[in-house]
Amino acid sequence: MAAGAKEMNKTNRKYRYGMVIDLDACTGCGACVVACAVENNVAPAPAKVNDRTSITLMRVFQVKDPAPMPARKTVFVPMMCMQCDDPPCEHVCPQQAVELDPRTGIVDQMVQRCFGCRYCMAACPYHARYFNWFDPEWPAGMEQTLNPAVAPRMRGVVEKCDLCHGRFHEAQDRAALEGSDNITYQPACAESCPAQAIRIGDLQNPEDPIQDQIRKPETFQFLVKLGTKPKMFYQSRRGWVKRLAERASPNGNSNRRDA
Amino acid sequence: MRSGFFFFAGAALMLLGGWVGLPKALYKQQAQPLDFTHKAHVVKAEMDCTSCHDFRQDGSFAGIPRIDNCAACHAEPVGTTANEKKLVEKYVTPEKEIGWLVYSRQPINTRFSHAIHVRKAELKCERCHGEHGKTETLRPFEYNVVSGYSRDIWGRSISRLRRASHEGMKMDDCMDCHKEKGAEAGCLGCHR
Amino acid sequence: MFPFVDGFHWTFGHVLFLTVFGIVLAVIAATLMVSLRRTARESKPGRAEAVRWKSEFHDLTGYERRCRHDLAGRVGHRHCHNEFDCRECETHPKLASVTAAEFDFSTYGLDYPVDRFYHRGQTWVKCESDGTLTVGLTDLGKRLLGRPDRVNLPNAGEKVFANGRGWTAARGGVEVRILAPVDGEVIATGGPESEFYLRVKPLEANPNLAHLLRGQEVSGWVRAQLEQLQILVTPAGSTASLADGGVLMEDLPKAQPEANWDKVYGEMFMAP
Amino acid sequence: MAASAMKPPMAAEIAKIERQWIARGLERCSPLVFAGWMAPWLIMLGAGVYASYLCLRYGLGVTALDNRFGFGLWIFLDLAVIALGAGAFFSGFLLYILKWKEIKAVISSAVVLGFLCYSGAMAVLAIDVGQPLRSWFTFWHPNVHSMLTEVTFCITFYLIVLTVEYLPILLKNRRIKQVPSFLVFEWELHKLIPVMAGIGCLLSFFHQGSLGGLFGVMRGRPFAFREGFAIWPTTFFLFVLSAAAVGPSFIILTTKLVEKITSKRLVKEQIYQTLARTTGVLLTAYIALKSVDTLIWLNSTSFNAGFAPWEYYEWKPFGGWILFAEIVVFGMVPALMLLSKRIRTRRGAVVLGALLACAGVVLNRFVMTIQTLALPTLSFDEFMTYTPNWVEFAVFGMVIAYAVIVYSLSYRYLNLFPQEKELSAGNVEVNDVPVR
Repeated sequence: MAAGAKEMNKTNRKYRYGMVIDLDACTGCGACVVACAVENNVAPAPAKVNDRTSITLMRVFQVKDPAPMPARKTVFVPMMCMQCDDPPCEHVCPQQAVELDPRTGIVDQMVQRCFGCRYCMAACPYHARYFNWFDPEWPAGMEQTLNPAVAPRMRGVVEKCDLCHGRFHEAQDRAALEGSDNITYQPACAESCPAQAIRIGDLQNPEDPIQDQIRKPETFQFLVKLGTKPKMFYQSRRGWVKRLAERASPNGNSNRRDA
Repeated sequence: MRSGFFFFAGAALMLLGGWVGLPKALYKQQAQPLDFTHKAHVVKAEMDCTSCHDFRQDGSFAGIPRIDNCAACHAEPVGTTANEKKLVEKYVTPEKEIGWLVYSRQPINTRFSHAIHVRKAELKCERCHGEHGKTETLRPFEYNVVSGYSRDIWGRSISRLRRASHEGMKMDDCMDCHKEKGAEAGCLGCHR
Repeated sequence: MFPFVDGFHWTFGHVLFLTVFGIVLAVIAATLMVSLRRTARESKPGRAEAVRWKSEFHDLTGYERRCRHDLAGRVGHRHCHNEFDCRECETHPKLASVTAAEFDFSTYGLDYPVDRFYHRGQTWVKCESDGTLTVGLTDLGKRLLGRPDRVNLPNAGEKVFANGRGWTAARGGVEVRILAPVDGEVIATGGPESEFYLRVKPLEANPNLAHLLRGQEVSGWVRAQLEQLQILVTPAGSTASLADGGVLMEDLPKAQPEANWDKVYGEMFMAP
Repeated sequence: MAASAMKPPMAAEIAKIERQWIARGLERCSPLVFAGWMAPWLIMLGAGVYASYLCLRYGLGVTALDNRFGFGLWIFLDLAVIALGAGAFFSGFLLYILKWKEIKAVISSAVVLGFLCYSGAMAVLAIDVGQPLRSWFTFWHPNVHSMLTEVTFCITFYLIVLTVEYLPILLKNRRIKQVPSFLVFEWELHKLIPVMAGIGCLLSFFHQGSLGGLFGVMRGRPFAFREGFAIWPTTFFLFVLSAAAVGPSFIILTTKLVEKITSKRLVKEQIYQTLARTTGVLLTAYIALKSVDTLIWLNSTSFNAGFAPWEYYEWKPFGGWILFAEIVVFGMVPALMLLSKRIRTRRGAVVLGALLACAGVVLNRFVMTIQTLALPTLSFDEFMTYTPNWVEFAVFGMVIAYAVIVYSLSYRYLNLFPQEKELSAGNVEVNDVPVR
């Protein structure tokens, strides 16, 4: 048995998936948001829903720079779960429904275990978690279009981006059949982005092309000072966009939308 | 003293009644649409499991074979049994799928990869499905009236104390084997 | 939660959690079990009455729990902590020998013969020459009840226990329990029309009546009772209206129907 | 009796039967008046039950809660009532552990209040979570590192303790105690209540603290995050202390309120003074520590997380005034009022001081829940506000109505204030009557 265990561990290669999002390339088209919803069986929002009660595992923020109107520039920031290496949501969950998967680095949200206390939502600084406020309802016939690789969620539980786990499972199956150890896949957002602004990679693999991207000077992350160690990287060569990273930057940026 | 005796006797009687009656009340039986003999196929026709239950190109498990799979041999009856006649007349000729009731169907939130377990970990089919390939008839499908899950998920033994190694397909059963093999997966390894 | 449940780890945190909450649950369960077991043990008729008295005594106010020697003027403020059972009190024999310097004995016009022993529940005990004890209502008790509508006396052969239920009486729709002053077996019963209520055969040959009031104590006690009665029957906000100096009416409920007799009986007969 | 004779015979009959349930010697209003008092509360309860049904049947979408305000009015309510309900554990601590005998005058009332606060909070939590039927998962698969697990365990166990503590009070009812076994059980349980009080203190200490820890550990929310000792952030200790401080104040307020409504004296003035002084001392300690904690948080903890202190207070309506109100108006002022004997003994000072102290802690709980969630973290995110809708208010009202109804019933049929009997006797303090 011990020998078997050793052997299994050897073949269970570990990953640390992360993503790099090029904000200079992003046009804010929203294809990623749509692809994400379709991939993850997000039920169509009922009429009474607003942007604060709907499920958008991925959303694109429109941020304007502080300059006055004629010179005002805009950037679109796609935001989803940052897959933190030290997730603030994980240790607050009272019943172990959140787990940082040591094999993939993905922060798993176990909707089957979740009882909807929403403590993790309060704890997440990126507001990347969503609660199912309503019973999911698919118009007649639309349930046929559901992605069989992703279970639909019931009302009253918290969900979030799990880096298209269904696609990961499929890649795993493929690799197992091929006898390969190399699990590569594209999440729906990355695949659907017409500007190819979203790229996924294995942060653990020194030969992965993502390493070069991370080392670029224009790469930054949001709210690193909180110590959550996010695995989502953003890129921009524009100074004011980079300064969005922290709330109180030394230059004193103020991006409140008072107007 | 006497009242104490009656109390315990009554309690024992009710427990016994529950023990015997609960499984009957909890599980409902449903007959398979067609009686199928694994034994005839495996022994007489010398087929193995993967002859019918195989993987697709993309690595997903095909599971229960489709009707054209049967049609390959049974376009016309090869034997004389009534069952085979029924197969040909009712399903093969009109190209209608047989609505098999799957004993090992897991709840929708469970993901099980046959590719990983069969190809990578090299588990035998019998490890989880038992000697199903040697059965002569299909036993009736039993399902839990509350959850709708197949009885095989819990296993036939209500107490789960004395059960065969393949019996039971609960999460605990998966976890036991995973722990034993040192192949611990995260929650979303087996959930979706 | 438990080692056999998925998600449990043999880490310090889990073990500590399990231990602490296990202990808490065990203590709660043990407390309930112990009290239930003791309840089963104490639920026998005689014991239950004793416990009832303990519980009721526990709820008496400090004023109501004044020591007999305080009533007699032998000591200053002193409260009883012994459920009025001087038979088991260590201080009682010491104080009983003290004589108050000046004390003017008076029962304020009420009839409290000196040959009797008095219980604080408005009953008296008289030792008869044949060794039996006669139990009756005190003069104040009689006046409080007036002519009772109904009296429910124990049957001959039943046992009564000191500070336990003696009999019950009802007046004006208010039922009140009268405490038995002594332990004994009922051999005969009287009633409101008769001189006495019970005649009992004591459980022991020489009954210890040390817990009953006598002599000077009776005077202080009656005075305190009259004071309390005056407060009880006086409507809130008005001045004392009970006869002072004179003698109490024979039938108090008839004289003062507007008073809360349920409350008065509860206080005066120590039946909360 | 003369008065009751004038009423219709039915009412008199009901009054007579009901009298058998009310402790001897306690004056209670007529059943008709009592029914009139209960009616509006019952309507409020009914509305709340209907709102709860909506939540359970159609999901939490019927509330005004949203993804940003996953915690709203209800969690604020839970935190507030649990802090105020701390009177139960703290008076138990004073009476049974420190042996302050005089606390006996209010202990029953405090236990009932504690029971109501905790059971009410539990009821709201059951509606507040998305899948109440899965609540037991916390016990089956607890994450021992989560403050919420500690809260869940402690509150559940403490509610059991409070129920056990409530039992003897209930069994002392005039009618119930006629059953010999009940009376004996009451007596035996009563003797062991100090054990329950001790356990209650332990549980209360940890869950009052872990309620504070709930917010203090949220690393992602620098407005709430605090550093601390071992696994406990400073809010853990501040919550314990503040709850202990206002517990006695809440007892003062409720008792005074009951006295006002029933126009009776229930507790001797001396006890109010003792409770007020206790609040004064603890509140002073709390405010001192809270001030130090605030300074460390603003200048170090929050600053290191990339959040400048002034940013929190730029947002209307949560300006700097809220910090000032919390620490000075509802902190230092009542602390000094209740600490100084000269001020405390003035007419109305005890009530005002207790009111301010309670309001301060309620405000603190509000800040920790609502303001924490309203403040943005991402630099381009917005400040958001939220207004609870009628469903949330109805459920809120349901808990209040439930508490009032059960407390009213307890007050009517149980002897919550042992001093009531002697204080009501002709409005004379019997102890003061000269004996000789």
